[in-house]
Amino acid sequence: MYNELVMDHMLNPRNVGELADADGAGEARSASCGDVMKLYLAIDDGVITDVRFQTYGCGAAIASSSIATELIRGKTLDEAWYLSTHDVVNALGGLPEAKEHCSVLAEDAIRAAINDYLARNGLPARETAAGTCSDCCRHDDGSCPGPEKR
Amino acid sequence: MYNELVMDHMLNPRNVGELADADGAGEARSASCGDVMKLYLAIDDGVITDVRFQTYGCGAAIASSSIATELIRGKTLDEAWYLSTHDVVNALGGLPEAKEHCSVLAEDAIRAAINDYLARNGLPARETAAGTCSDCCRHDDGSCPGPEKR
Amino acid sequence: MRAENERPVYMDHAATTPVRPEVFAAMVPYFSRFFGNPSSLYTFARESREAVEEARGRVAAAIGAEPAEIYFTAGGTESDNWAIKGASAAHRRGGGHIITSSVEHHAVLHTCQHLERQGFSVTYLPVDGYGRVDPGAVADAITDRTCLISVMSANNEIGTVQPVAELGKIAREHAIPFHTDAVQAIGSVPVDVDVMNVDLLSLSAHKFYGPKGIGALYIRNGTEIENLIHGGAQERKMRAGTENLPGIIGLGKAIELAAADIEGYTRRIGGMRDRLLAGILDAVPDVALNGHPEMRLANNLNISFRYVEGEAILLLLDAHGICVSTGSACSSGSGEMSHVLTAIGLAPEMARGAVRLTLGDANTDDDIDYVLDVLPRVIERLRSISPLAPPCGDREGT
Amino acid sequence: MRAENERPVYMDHAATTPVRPEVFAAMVPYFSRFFGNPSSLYTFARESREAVEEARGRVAAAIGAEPAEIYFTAGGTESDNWAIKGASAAHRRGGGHIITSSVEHHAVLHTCQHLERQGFSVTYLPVDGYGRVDPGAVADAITDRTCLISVMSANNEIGTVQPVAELGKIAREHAIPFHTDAVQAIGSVPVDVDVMNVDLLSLSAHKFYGPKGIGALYIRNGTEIENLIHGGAQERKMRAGTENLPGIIGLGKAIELAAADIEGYTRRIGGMRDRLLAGILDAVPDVALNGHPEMRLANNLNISFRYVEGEAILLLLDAHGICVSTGSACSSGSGEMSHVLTAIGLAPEMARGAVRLTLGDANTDDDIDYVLDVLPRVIERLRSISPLAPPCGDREGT
Ligand SMILES: Cc1ncc(COP(=O)(O)O)c(C=O)c1O
Ligand SMILES: Cc1ncc(COP(=O)(O)O)c(C=O)c1O
Repeated sequence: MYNELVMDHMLNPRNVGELADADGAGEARSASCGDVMKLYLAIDDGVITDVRFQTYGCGAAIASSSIATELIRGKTLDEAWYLSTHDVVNALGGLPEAKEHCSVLAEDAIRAAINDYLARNGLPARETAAGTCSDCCRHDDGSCPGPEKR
Repeated sequence: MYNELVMDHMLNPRNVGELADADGAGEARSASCGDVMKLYLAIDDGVITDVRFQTYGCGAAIASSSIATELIRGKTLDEAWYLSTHDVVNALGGLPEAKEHCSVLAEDAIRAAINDYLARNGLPARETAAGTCSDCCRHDDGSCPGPEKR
Repeated sequence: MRAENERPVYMDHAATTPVRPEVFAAMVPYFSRFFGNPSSLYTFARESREAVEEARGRVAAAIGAEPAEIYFTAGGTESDNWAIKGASAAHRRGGGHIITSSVEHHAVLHTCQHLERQGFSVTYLPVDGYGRVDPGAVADAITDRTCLISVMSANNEIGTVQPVAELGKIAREHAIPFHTDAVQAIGSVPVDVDVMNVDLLSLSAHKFYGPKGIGALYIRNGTEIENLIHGGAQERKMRAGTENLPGIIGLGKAIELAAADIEGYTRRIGGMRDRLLAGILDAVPDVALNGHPEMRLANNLNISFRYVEGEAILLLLDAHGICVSTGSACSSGSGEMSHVLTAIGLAPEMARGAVRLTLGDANTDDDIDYVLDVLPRVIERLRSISPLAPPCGDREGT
Repeated sequence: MRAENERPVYMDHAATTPVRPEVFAAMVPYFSRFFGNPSSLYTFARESREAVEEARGRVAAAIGAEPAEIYFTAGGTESDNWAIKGASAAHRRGGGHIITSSVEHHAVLHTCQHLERQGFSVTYLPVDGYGRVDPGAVADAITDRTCLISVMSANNEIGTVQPVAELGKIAREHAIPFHTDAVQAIGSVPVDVDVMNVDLLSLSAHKFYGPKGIGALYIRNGTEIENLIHGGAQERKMRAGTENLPGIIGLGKAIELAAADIEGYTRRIGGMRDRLLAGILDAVPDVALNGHPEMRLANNLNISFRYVEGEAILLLLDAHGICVSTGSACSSGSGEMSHVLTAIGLAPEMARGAVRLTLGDANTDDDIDYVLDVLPRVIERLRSISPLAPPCGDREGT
């Protein structure tokens, strides 16, 4: 049911663990299925220089977490913030339809970790309220406008 | 679906044909399925000494006709009159349930031939009206009381 | 008479066919080796899953459909039940009205009668003397409550091919879902769901040298239909039950073979059939071919022998090792007269004297010769017992 | 890790089983040689007809029934659908009320939900922490509109065996037809329709080393039931459709073998199962066995691993060639939580960490050793990724 890339990230997840001296850390939980992801970021001059994660969840959740860490390493906070679940699913070469919602976890954890970093540095939190991609995708209505339209 | 005895009577029917100088002849038709049987009797001193038949109908009809001619040969008119469809079916070792009604034809033809004989000899016809075995069996309600109870 | 141990001369291919060796060979690995449940997630079951999808693709390709429009069932009967009950429930308007023909298989007719007991009304269209439905009659029968039209592609008793494409066009114009029972058509006439304008199509593997107990229902994308069998999420939640894996593989292989050689098959079988018919007409007086002279399945002969009864013919032929049927196999033994022969207006005595001979792979030219030797004698024999037949000398042609 | 080409260690026998060689051998002649339609009248079809009746006799003998009480279907799902829809329609009183349990297979539950949409009301009885229905609760749930009680013989996920005989007795006292889904029970526990007081019983061949796509419904003489599949006169006019001849033969052979060796089979399989359980409990902390410790099928283990998710375990085991399932195969991939584990009151995090290992003929003592080697490492691995698991040193037992 999963493609080879997903299976590879599932069986050999990249960047597993914690960062003792993380600059930002965030946790995301899926209300619907109980998946949990913790993300740790090392940030230098607005760029993510290192990243670790821990995930409790199905194969899709673990693989999404793993590839998301690869996608945001070396990226600016802005780029990372706008990493959508679509990007994650695309990078994995697709997920079964019933499993697409699992990739939302990574997006949520990234935003939580970035906001944690902002808070630690006395900066205002970014908005993750309704209307953002994260939300529309979580609601699975396929109406995500993409970052440029937001 | 038919047993071997039925098949034998079907494939090698006994007493097929006409009797040119029959003492009595009768025809029976099944209203429900269109089967037709003609029966020719040679009668000597109240005893059936020879018999021939022609039947249009399914395997069960032909086999019933054939065995019925065997059963009445050498019998008195009275015995032949009371030959029931049950006797015919039993003599054949049974018929499929859906086919049991086909044996009624023989009973009807025997009675018609006997009444024809009686008429030719100026004797009153016997009753074949409602209430006789022939009728109850034709109606397939399994309520035939057997000759002794009639 | 033939020796006891000789193989029978099988001329009942419309009842069922033997599984082709290539089909059986394709099925074998899926009983005990790649036996995994296609719904399971592990790699071992991938072989099953992929084989099922490959088979689905083959079925789709054979009838011009998309793989996602093919749903596997346990056979033609389940497909017919599902199409008719499921689509008429989903499209019901008001009381619900179904149009079908009076010559359908019992799988359609008895299902429609069941729905009548549930409050639907059903129009059973008459047919002409050849068994053809008049497209005009379908158009006239449509009401604003009509929720389904179901007319078979080809008849199982007399082989008559229906003007399905025309009927489908009318249904489409009225936006009414159109189902066809193509159980007898697959492999014998080209079947394409777009050309035929059908929304639902039933097929059954054992009629074209596939295994018994497996069939499919084609459901055009967008056609609403309720489930018939509820349970697990198999077949995209449309038909529950662990997939009949070897059956599905066998269906896929059989339909691929059947669809690939319709022309060669019908030429081969049709040639034998025509010779058989000519020989019978030549040798036996007082006979009539039932169904359409040309618009009929290449394998089908349905012939009425006046003065004799079909079952009796069947049994005498059987004694010579020849397998034929009277009417459809299903109603054999029930003693009822064929509803199809009644619908084409046959007089009872002709309907009762009808025998169906359906040719197929199992037959050879020798078989034709053999039947042409035996059948006339069997008819002659039965006529000699029959009180209806005129004495020999009086008969036409003798 | 094992070599790529090694056979998988198959521990998902509750999902499906391979066809036994003897069963396959019994089926083979009926595909292409004795392929006659059992409903046909000629001698050639007698072999088919007799083989079907012999198989019917074998099924009957295996469950203590009369041959005339056995009807062949396309599998457990169709049998469940037929029993529930057919009997509740025939026995409907007033609105119609059905009693079932909350741990039934989807073939029962989704059918009941369908009937709710048709106006029936359904009581889904709760179960205790082991998954057992309380007979007292059944008695309490009965109303004067109750037209059917349906409780499975043994659960497919957690293997819990129900007190069917007691339930059947209560049903009988109230003259309500009683159905049991014995799909998982056949071959693993003695099944006798009289001892169990059942009127309707579903079974499916592929769960006991028979072929997929064939099952049966036992209908006690005198139990009223409407048809599910309408059409031809097969199965004494109760279930239409050309008989799945090889499937029926396979079912007959498989059930004969299964019923003949329940004791030996369960001793063999149960012994391996017990060793596997002991080994897992020994090697892995924070686990719990789901279902009843004794009143469970001999082949079944359902274990919750805290802090990790079942599908992830399944995939990692699969990478080592071990085939297991999470919940029932049907709901795999749907992401929904098992209704059975929910019904026994498992906390979500334990329910999500559940894995089912079901043993069978395919397994050897080596397989047990192998799983006991791999599984603990897989769990350890996943826990090392999990944010929920306490750091290694803090864990119970390490
Ligand atoms: C035209 C037609 N429809 C439906 C069926 C039913 O198919 P099955 O017996 O495979 O269920 C048959 C054959 O029996 C048939 O000839
Ligand atoms: C308890 C139970 N009932 C019913 C079924 C359905 O049987 P089948 O898949 O053969 O239709 C299954 C298995 O899938 C089962 O385990």
